[in-house]
Amino acid sequence: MQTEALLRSPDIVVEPTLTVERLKAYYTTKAFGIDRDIRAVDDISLTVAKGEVYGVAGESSSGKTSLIKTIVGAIRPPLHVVGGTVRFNFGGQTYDIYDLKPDELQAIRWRHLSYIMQGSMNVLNPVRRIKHSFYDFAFPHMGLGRATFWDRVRDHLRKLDLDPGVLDSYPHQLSGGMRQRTTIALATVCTPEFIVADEPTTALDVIVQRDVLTMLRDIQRDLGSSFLFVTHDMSVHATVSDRVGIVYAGRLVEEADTPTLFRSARHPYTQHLVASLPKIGDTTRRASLSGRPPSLADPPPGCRFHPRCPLAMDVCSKEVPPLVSIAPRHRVACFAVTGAPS
Amino acid sequence: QDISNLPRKETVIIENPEGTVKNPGWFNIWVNGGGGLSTGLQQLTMDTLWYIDPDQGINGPWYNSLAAEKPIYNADFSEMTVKLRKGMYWSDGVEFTADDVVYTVQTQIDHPGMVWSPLLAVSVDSVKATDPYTVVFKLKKPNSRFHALFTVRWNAIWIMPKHVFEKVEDPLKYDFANPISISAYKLKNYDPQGKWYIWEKREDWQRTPLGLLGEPGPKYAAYVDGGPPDKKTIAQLKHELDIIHDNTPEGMFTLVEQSKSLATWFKGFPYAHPDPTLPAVIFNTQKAPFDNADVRWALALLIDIKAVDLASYRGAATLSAVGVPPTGVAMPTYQAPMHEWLKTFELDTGKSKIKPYDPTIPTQIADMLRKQPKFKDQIPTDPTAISNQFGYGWWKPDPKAAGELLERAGFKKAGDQWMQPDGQPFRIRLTVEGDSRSVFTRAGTLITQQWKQFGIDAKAEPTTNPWQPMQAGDFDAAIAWSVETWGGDADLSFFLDSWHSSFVAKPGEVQPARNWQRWSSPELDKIIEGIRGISFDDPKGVDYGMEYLKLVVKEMPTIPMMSYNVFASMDTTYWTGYPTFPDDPYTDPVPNWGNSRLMMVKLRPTQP
Amino acid sequence: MAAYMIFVARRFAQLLLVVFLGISATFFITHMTPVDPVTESVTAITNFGKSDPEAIELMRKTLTELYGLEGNLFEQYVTFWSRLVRGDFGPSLSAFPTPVSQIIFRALPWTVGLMISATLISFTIGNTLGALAGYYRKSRILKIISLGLIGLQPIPYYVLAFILLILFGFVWPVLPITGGYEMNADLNLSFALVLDIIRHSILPAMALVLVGAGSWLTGMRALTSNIVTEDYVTFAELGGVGSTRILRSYVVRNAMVPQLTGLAMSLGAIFNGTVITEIVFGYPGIGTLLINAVHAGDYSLVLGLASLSIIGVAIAVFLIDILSPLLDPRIKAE
Amino acid sequence: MFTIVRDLIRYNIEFAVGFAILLLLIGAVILSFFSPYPAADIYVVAPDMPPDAEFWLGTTSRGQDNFWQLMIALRNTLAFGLGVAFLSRILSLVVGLTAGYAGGRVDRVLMAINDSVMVIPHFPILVLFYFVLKDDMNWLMLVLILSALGWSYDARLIRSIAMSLRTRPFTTQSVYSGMSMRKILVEEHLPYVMPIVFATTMNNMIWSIGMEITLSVLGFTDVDTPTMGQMIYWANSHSALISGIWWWVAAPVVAIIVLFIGLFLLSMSMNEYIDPRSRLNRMGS
Amino acid sequence: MSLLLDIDHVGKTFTQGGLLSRRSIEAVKDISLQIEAERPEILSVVGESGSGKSTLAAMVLGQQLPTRGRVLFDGVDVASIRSGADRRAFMAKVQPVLQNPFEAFNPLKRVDRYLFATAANFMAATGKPTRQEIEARVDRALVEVGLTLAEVRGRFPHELSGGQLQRTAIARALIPDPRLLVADEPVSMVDASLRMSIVNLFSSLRDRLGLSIIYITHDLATAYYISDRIIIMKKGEVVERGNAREVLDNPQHPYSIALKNAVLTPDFA
Ligand SMILES: Nc1ncnc2c1ncn2[C@@H]1O[C@H](COP(=O)(O)OP(=O)(O)OP(=O)(O)O)[C@@H](O)[C@H]1O
Ligand SMILES: Nc1ncnc2c1ncn2[C@@H]1O[C@H](COP(=O)(O)OP(=O)(O)OP(=O)(O)O)[C@@H](O)[C@H]1O
Ligand SMILES: [Mg+2]
Ligand SMILES: [Mg+2]
Repeated sequence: MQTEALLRSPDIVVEPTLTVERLKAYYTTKAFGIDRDIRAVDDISLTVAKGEVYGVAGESSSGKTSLIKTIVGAIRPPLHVVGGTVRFNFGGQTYDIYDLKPDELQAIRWRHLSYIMQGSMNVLNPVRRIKHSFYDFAFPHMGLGRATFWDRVRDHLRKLDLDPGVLDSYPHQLSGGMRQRTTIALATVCTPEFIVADEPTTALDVIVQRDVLTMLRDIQRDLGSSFLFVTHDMSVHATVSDRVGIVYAGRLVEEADTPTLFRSARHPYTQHLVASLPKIGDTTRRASLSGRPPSLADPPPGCRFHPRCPLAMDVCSKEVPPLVSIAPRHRVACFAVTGAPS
Repeated sequence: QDISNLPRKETVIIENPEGTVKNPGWFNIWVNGGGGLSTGLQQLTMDTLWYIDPDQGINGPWYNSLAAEKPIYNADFSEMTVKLRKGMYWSDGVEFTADDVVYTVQTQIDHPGMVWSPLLAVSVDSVKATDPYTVVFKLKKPNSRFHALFTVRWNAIWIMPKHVFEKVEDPLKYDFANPISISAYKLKNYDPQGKWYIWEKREDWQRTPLGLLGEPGPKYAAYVDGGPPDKKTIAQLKHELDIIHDNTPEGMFTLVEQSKSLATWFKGFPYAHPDPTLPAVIFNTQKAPFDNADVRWALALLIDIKAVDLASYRGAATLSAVGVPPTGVAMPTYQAPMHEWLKTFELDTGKSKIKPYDPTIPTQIADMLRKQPKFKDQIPTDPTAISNQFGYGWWKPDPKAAGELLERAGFKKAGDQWMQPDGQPFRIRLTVEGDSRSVFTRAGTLITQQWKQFGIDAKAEPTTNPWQPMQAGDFDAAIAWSVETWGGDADLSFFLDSWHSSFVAKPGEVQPARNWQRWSSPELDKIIEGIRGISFDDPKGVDYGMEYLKLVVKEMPTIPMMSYNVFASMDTTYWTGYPTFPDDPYTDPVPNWGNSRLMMVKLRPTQP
Repeated sequence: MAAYMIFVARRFAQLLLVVFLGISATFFITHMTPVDPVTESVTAITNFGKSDPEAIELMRKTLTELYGLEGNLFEQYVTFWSRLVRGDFGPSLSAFPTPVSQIIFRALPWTVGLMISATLISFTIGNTLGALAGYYRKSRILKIISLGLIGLQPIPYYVLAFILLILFGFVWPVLPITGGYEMNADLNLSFALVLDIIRHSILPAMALVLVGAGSWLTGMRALTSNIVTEDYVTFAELGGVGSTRILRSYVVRNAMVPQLTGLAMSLGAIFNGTVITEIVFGYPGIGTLLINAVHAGDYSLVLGLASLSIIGVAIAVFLIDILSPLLDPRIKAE
Repeated sequence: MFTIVRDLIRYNIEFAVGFAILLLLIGAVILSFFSPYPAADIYVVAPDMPPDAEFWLGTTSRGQDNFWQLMIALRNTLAFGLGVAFLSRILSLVVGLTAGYAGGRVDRVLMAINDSVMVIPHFPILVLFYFVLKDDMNWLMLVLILSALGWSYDARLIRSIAMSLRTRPFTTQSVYSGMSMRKILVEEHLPYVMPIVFATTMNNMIWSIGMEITLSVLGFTDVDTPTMGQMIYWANSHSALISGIWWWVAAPVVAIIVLFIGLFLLSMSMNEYIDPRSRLNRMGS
Repeated sequence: MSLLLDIDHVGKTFTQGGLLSRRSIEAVKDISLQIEAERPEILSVVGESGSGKSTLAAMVLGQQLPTRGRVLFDGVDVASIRSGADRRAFMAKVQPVLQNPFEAFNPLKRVDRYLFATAANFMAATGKPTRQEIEARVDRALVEVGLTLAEVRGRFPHELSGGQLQRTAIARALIPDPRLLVADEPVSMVDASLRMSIVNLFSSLRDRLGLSIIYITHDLATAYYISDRIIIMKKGEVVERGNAREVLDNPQHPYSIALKNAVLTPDFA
């Protein structure tokens, strides 16, 4: 509880910095006769307000990484965007990610939009010292003289409780936590307005994880940036995110403010996620979900959760439930909640 | 572009077949120290008492070089007296005297390890200068051919400059870095990497035996590493290499076709010079079944020499059915009379009597070649020219007779395969010299193919160095030569003496050089002893020679095939005067011979 | 630092062991050769001249004694090592009494000079093109150049060398076709000499580069196309780092470690390509020496040359081993 | 298997070309058994004939039909290259996998041997072997010797992969399933090093065939077995390059180039097939 | 009372060759720990990264030999196991469960191969088992974890979900009828939704089969949820040990307290 209070941002300005509309992105594997689409992002719409921390949760392979790769325009074949738009609003100006020329996109990167990749243990060039990465990534964006630039970098590191000595280290000389923090420092040194982080704390131990989360939160508060934050760990979302969207098999199935989501989730999948979280001091038996996650190449028709859903109805296997607002800032996609279509 | 900074018109560039010399700064020719021999060193700066040219020579094949006259033996050949020329000078201005000769002999005897030390040590009892121009050798045992040691065929014992070597502590370790010359040229420069040597005409060239024959034409003579045959050919087409030592037959044909300024020994086919060496199929006669003359004859009768000739020399061979090379003085002296004798020679196979000799083979080859448009005009029609260029004749292939001979030797044919008397398949491994003499490999491959077709398990085995297995007796048969003659002199002792049975090694032991076939015969011993007992210029020598030739026809210890044809050629852009047959066959055109120094005297600039 | 020194010392001990084993193996192999240096010398001496069987026997005995070949194999082995540790390869047998080292070191600079420059040039060309081809996978020109170089690579070196020689020495005679410098050259160091040497080295070097560059190219291309999929490259691309910089500091820099190991190996093994160069272009060097020595059964010289090569490769590997922790900070000195 | 090949041919132009070349080679190999002339026999046809309808690739100066010589030489060279590649791959696999998996003393001993082999200069040793073995230096022997020399560098590569495989959890799983070391190496680890084995096979073949040619040109091999090297040797000893018999040299050279381009394309596309990362790269383009 | 596992003052030192600094790391310092044969239990080992948990597990499994002290299993010193037969007998009693189910199976091989191999290798005591015996044993083990052979047979790892894979891995470990499972972070790579099914499986295995399980984890919540005893490690030492619920409800050592505080609790209820 204290943690929550400590970490939670007090006020949320309601002006979307990011607007995602009907976004679809598929992995198309055409070669060798196996002709198929993996619908990793399937018709997702969401907005992120200025200064908001938006969390994306969902089990492994549900398409979280694909979603945010699409959002930041980091797509590589075979992933490609099939439909929808991604618009950022930086300083009153709108940038449509898939309408920009490569050099325009290059220009907003890092300056306005930073991306901390999943598995960021390996994102630093292993054979060069860390300062070179800072120089390569940030120097062209900051328009500062060399000396001022390095002063700024050192200040930034100190602010994040990192010894500026890390600049002279090689990545492998740092522990996992340090490396993750350095990557975060690298992603934030240009004070971007929008930060995207994919599983920044997975594979860190609890104490380090807490440090890193605190640091992220501090940065976010300092810069007033928006955060798009992906992890499968619900307890992290509980701690960090202002609002959480639950992704199941490439679709957004529920979205609500964090407390709402944890207290009164409506989608059966979300309910299950919340209910299965063990807590210290609580030994009541937790049920586990049967079945296995659907294949995105050949997802079940209708609601993708229906084969595992305790509340499944006939219609669920035939029609796709739309994401419907059932309360202010609470959307859910489930016929059992919103009622079957007539 | 120029390949040197020498005045091209005054320089003759000659291939040295030794290629790259391993230890280029070593000029002490009396010690085998890795230096080159035919870098020009032995041709242009060395000299000794006499020369016998493989061909006609300038005033006859015999030339008294540092000696003033022929050797003088006492009655029982145990003493040889030499009269020396006067007025011959070393290139450093010191006069050549009898002391140099005595010193040469004595130093070598005193230093085992020097090249000619053993030869001298086993023959010379004592050597003395009775006056500055007379040397007397006392021999350990009578030796009617002792002078041969000092008579250049390819080389001989070269005379050492006493005044240089006597100052040296150990002549075995002395590199003779500034070679003092007793001939018309002296060292100008050499490549420390061993690729070229440049010799310059001495100002006092008249004071040398070579100079006595006339003024040498080229001011400079460069002996160079010619590289692989194709490259030599290219270099000669570019006029960058005046004399090629030896080429592939095809390289020679290419030159003939493309060069407008080529001189060769024979003007037409086969162009090459027949060396006084006799490539033959040499049997290891100590090894069964090659100890049986019937087997050897059978194998000879299985060879279709026309095919072998075409395969090895593309027809450019000079054939010989008898045991002397078909070249030089041997043609009138031995080949022609033997030709007549062979026409009537009969061979008894046990079942039938055949006349194996076919005198028409050279004509057949000439006719065949004439059909090829490339060579049409170059093939002689005159019978003498055909004999000179293609040889007199050879054995007719006769598989039937061969089979009968084998049967007489106890062989049996089982299916397609001939079996030895002991029941084992008849297997022959024919050792051939691989990369350096590809014509031998070609010939060997074809011969074994012919044997194989007859049902013998035969295979050619190329070896880089056939002398090794031949010395060790570790072979069935080989293509190589064990016959070498003077070329310009009819005396056969040059090789024949070492065929005496006393020199034949026991099986398994190392055979001293020459009689690779390890053949011993009381009749041959008698011939050899006869030759030993007469003087080298005794006309009886030729009679002994004929006896030898008839003997080896009957016994066939080796199957003589042809002369070793050397595809030497000269580009005449800068120089003329190359020896050619029959116009002016004054010397062997192959430039690594010591005798080839005569070319220097004959070469004249083409362009003024 | 101390740890590094221990590591270096350990590697050095390993180097010594490897050199010892390698040279010993070569010693015994060379001494197994049926070619007897004495017989060889005797043949060389008597091949063309008058020979007398009795004298030849005497010569054989004398030479055996002179060349010091009387002891048994083990004794010779001990002598060999006791000399070698003093840096002495003994006298050459086919060029007795000239020391092997003198013969080798006369030719060595040429081989080393030509092979090192040719290797470095093909390394540079091959790796540059390979990196570009791996990074810009769609480029047509690069594809064609790569395929061209890869196609040249298997052409037998002898044939390629000869074609070059015919092209540039005969058809369009712009380059000298033989030797390391012109005949009768003044070998005192001068500008003209250097020019002359360079002119003579162009053809042989070109032949070596043409066949060598292809293999560097394939290696580098493969490495590069692996490295471009690494996270740190993707991250740098997303970070807006310029593509030249990515290619240079991220891709090539990471690929260099294995390539440099390969470079060290091929520099150490300069023997292998040199023989045919020397034969075709008449270039000075140790290749011809080796063939000569083998033909002549000159074990001393063969051993000298082989040992040199073994030491060369071993040292190259050693250097790369001790330098690679500095090149690639991830590699730990174990 | 069949469908994979079919799809590879359809979607991967490199593979298709490589595969076509492979078929061509196989065709040549099969054809070579139907040669009307024994391989080593000479003067069976008129020499020096340029290519025409009767002699597709002309005839050699040794009176052999160049086409049939080439077919037989291709077969022998392929067998030679594959033989060396196969044997040396086995050596490097055994050493590399064992050293990487076993670690410790085994690793040290194996690597000491490995490094000693690595530093031995190939060329002098081959030339020496030729002298030591003389007549026994036949084609099979050369395969054995080259195999014995050509494995060490690749063994090191394989070892480095094996070392990381050893720490992979599935190795532990296999150990606790009671599998023997041999079984783990052969069945669990081997598939992972196959890509590198493929890739090194090509280099190894270039190396061994190149060595064979070099040795042949220098006259250090068995002249009775027609191979690419032997063809060039004979062509060279008949000065074919300068006497205008170009087809005699061109045939083996073109064949070798085609052979290697084929091998190269195959190994490249196989690698892409095996390594999903580069496969995915391609599909985007 | 006999001890199933007796970890007796065990220590493990690694020498790590840094390039410029060679240092030795005491991964485990003097740890003693016993599990009684008669009382099956789940023993949780928690602690920060690098505290030596995995090293301890490796020593129990005989993969690493202790530098100091002894590990006795059923009274036999693990270090004294030499022969293949001894090793096999040991492995029949102690089996591992690995961290990442996706990594624990060779992606190029079918999953069932490990099951059949284990059965074939560890049933050998009763003579060479027939195909049917093997399949029966495998099926029984799979049923134990809530799967059947029919579901698993012929499948490749990528065809199974993480939970299925992890359960298959556990089933494999059960085939030799082991006494002890060593599970090094068996759920840290598994989704929240699957995590509980594995953890629940552990407690049911203990209850039904009488298996002891060493459960290594970062996750204090699941440790609290299933374990009987817990030890908390820091820098190779045990800082606190005891009944799991007691220790976690009321940690004493400062490090244990910090650890507990770092746990993020989704406490909105
Ligand atoms: N390069 C690719 N090619 C083809 N399919 C891919 C590729 N990358 C991911 N996928 C597939 O897309 C789907 C979504 O993957 P994604 O990485 O977005 O999941 P995630 O939710 O981030 O999972 P995790 O929690 O494991 O990171 C998965 O089924 C995955 O197999
Ligand atoms: N094979 C090894 N060689 C050298 N050091 C090692 C080795 N294995 C482990 N270590 C070191 O021993 C210490 C303890 O490692 P261990 O893996 O046991 O920790 P852990 O508690 O399992 O950590 P984690 O929670 O990250 O899995 C670490 O500092 C580690 O670096
Ligand atoms: Mg992800
Ligand atoms: Mg661990």
